Amino acid sequence: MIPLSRRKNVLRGRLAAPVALVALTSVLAGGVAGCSSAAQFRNGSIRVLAAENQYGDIAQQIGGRYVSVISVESNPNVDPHSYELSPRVASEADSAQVIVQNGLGYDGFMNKVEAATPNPHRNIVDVRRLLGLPSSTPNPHLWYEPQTMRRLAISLEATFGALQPSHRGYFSARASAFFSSLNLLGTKIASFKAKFGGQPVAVTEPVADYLLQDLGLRILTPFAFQAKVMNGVDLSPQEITAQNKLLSTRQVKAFVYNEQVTDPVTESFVAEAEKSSVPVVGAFETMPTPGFNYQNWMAAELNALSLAIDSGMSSRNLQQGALNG
Amino acid sequence: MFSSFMVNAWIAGTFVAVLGGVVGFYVVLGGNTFAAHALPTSAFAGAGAAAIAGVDPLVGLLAFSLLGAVGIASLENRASQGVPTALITTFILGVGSLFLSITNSYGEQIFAVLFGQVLGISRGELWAIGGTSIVCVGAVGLMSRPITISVLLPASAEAAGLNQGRMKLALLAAVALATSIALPVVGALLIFTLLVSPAASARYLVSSLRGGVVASVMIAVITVWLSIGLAYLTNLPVGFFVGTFGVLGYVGARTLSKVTSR
Amino acid sequence: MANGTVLEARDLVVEFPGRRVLDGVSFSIREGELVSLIGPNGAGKTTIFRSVLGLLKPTSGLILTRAKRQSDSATAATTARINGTAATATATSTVAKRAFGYVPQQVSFDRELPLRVKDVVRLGIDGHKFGFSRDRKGREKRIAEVLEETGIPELASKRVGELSGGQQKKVMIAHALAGEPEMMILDEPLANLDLKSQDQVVALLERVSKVKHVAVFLSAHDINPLIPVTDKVIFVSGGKAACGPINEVMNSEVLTSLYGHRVDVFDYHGRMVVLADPEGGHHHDHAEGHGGEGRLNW
Amino acid sequence: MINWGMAVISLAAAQGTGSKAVANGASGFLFSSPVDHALVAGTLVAICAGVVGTFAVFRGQSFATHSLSDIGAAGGAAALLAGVTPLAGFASMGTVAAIALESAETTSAKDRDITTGVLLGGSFGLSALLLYLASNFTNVSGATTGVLFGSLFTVSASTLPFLAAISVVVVLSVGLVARRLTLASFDPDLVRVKGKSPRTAGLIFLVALGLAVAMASLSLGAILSAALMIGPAASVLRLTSRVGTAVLTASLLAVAETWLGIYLAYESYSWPPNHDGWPASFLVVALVLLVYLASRGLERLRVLMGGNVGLSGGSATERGRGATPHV
Repeated sequence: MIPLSRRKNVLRGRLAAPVALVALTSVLAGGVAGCSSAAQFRNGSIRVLAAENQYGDIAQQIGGRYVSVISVESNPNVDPHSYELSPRVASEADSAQVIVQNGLGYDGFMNKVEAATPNPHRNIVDVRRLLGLPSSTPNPHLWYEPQTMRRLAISLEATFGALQPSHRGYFSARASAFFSSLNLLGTKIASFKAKFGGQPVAVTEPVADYLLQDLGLRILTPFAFQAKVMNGVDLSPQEITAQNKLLSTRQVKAFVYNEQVTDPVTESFVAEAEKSSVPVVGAFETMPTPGFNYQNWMAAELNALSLAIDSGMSSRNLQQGALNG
Repeated sequence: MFSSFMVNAWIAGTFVAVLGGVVGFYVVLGGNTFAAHALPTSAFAGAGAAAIAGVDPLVGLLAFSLLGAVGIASLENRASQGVPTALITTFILGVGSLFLSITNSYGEQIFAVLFGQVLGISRGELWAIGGTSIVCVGAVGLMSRPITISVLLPASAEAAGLNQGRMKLALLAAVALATSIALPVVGALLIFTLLVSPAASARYLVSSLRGGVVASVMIAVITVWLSIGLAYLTNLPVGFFVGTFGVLGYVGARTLSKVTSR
Repeated sequence: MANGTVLEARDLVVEFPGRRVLDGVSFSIREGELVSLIGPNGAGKTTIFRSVLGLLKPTSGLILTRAKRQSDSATAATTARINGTAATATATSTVAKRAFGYVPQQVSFDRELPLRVKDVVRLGIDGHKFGFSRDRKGREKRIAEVLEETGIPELASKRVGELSGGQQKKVMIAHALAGEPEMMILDEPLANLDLKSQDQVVALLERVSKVKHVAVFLSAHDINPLIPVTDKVIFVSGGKAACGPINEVMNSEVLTSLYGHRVDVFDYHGRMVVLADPEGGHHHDHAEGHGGEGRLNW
Repeated sequence: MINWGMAVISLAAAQGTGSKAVANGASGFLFSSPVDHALVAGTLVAICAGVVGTFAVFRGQSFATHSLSDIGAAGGAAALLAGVTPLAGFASMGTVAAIALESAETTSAKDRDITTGVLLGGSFGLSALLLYLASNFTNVSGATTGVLFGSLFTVSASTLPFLAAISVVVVLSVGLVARRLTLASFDPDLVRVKGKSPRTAGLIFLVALGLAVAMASLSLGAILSAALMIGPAASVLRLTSRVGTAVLTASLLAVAETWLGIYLAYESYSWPPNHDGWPASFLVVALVLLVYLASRGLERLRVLMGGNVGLSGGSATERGRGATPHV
């Protein structure tokens, strides 16, 4: 079977090869049980399974010490033909009290696992449903919209509170802390918008589109182009020429690409941008670990964007930084 | 190891193993391995078409894999050596890319329904996979003698009044039906491997037709049981074990037959 | 159709676009007869077999079998013209075909096929039938019988892919015989066999025709191994055929008229040698060009 | 980079119908750098495909050709994990598969397809394991290893010399074993009689095939690769049985199909429903299939017109050996 996938070949030069090899060797040596990064749920706490780690992060921020959060490490972007859930994820789904998933087919495997482990008492938070978006929403990267996380936090606060009423106060305090840091992010977004609103950018995929729109940036790459790259189907030469022209004639102030997916298509545009000295900004599809939480991940993307637009600097990797400032 | 999702996996795995063992035996007997690989691939275009037409993906799946079966059965002959199969497969994939580029929406959403997880099987899907297995195994059983004579002695079959093209189509339609219903439940990897490897190994171990079917089913069932068990113990993908046992079993059976025939 | 006739072909014409392969071929075969269909490559032997088996619709003419009278594509007019009284065209082709046991020319079994000799014979009994088999006992008995008749009972449980060419040919004869046909049709049964296997197969076919009274209709390009057992020869060339006992057909006059140019037949120590005039005269209208060869290859 | 588009001026001119859209398209077509690169890369791959494909089809290895790109994907996954270039993974996995296939001593084309299928199943399993490891122990998000479609127009100029080098290696190594391969396709014993091993030739060929498939899959996408390897060669072999002629015409046909596909992909920008271009993969693959069907029709026509191909056209007289070419 030819792998069917919206993702294409990846050349990951920046991948830490030794780590991977060590992991492979230890698995083959039989040290399998200790290898998975998936932990067991802690006793007595609310068991939360998140399909993506950025959602797991929010659950952790709200639930604090009374929740035990596991994020499915296996990510939905790998070749769906070969991608298989590990038995552990299935059993975690079985025992989870709360499941957070994006929806929109982005993590369709979660629906299967949930159907296989029926549990009427389990709370499933489907972010797409939570936001009341239609199932035909073309851009699935809902978490790049900070308001999404606010809605999720509110929902989780209620869910957790219902599960452990005695800790309601704790959850609402943590939620308030989260909201205030989210507000800080909101302020940063507002000031960015005031300063750079209307500036043109080019992208490859709609990964960070929701954020870019919040920032008031004008995305000059047509959505049809982005959808084709996202789905891994052929771009037409005219589309490529138009995109290259955006870069070579420096019509855009920054070029944003999916940092975690580097295929020949993406690479060719990155090369074009670098050749034309258009600053390049890497947007991460899922939350980079370790060291980031959702807010400072978004803040770091924001910093990278303002560095690009303000001083023409590229940031292919995100700099860790505090949200304040 | 026997929580609800595991029980479902055991049961569904057993169904698929029996299905793969029986249907696969005739696939291998006729050397239709390539078609068994090609037909599930048609699902790609099927899902895209279903999304555009706004119908149930299963309809698109069935329609396109049956279309593939018709194309392969009518174009493939002894002299053509898999060429039509290869070209039809790539063409259907190409059609899928056309559909995908027309929809302009998130592709994964369209295809998420296609990719099964043996560890993610619900009670309802269990009925579907069980029903399909019984229907397919029954149909192939009813056709087993004509299929056998058609693939092994085409000239005699023709002289006995069997239409070669129709027999081939019947077998491929069974494969198409089996794969398009099992694909979204257990995944392409499991289906394809179980269609080919156990039957391929069984040929070396058993010398009679009926024995071949039985051996093929037994090997498939043992492979699946071992794989699910080991996957649970090691937390590695089930498909890895199924694929590995497929190759190991085949190499083992070949070696054994070579050693004993000396 | 006379009593005891198993197959009769009348004025068979087969045209492929642009050429006429059979141009009015008539012959008949009686029960228990061993009939050899002889002719150079491309003369139309396979076309005759395919017409008889119902795999090919003759352009005109009539094929009558005893089991059922089977009309070809013949319109009522053709039928009337040939037959005087109309031959009823009610036969379903399946019924007619079941009257024959067919042994194709080339059957190759892969070594690793899980297929025993028994299985091949069983497929000859009911291999074309859908559904699950009943009367398993009767079938197993029949298999044993047929293997005994064909003289290969010891091969019953052997993998057919591991047998020699001669043995495989016998297995295929057993396969064809298992369906209790009125007539066996064998396409080049002696091709690619060594002399010893040829003798064995010829002896087996003689037993089939004389002991079992099953008509045997076989093709060959060399008459010699078949001379002692052949009751009747049908010689085809250039779309025409001559039918009769060997000495009536295989002589210089008949062959010369068939080929449309001079052909000599010699008896050389009991073997027949057929020589065509190397200068070749003119080709027959529909000959495939084989007529012009210096020495016919049989 | 010279403008390769100029080389196909005549092609485009021949296509010119005078309509405004086409005229605009044609001038842009010739001076569009994605098109230039696609033409060069497509031509290189097509030439390789013609050469390799002729022998692959001739030897009845369509399934192996098709499978090598999937088997190679497992190598791509390994490369991902090891942090090396995917081509290395693709090519080495392809070589391993080639050795395994050739050493399997298969008895018939059918048996070879079955062995290929078993290997393919095994490589899917391996992919599953490697991707599981990759996604559990690395921070790679969008990590897939197979290229299905979509890179024809984004081939970068820097990879072109690389593609050219691989093409030369592939064509030369096939040329080296061509005669022995041809002989072995008719009857392996003919080669053995000469004191040579038909296996060595087969192995060198399969490795070349693996390399060609890896190169084509990574540069043009897996479906274009499979279609170009098999389609043009099969079309040509329907009409000629001379190896030299077949190799040459198959290459030319593959090049022509690629060029026309690229041209249509360019033109399709003005086509409904979206007016943003039809996928080039679809267009080329559709052309390949059409030409193949046409060649079958042509062959049948030749039989009907009284050519000397088979007397009855029936299966009973059809060739027994799989690997012999069509007449």
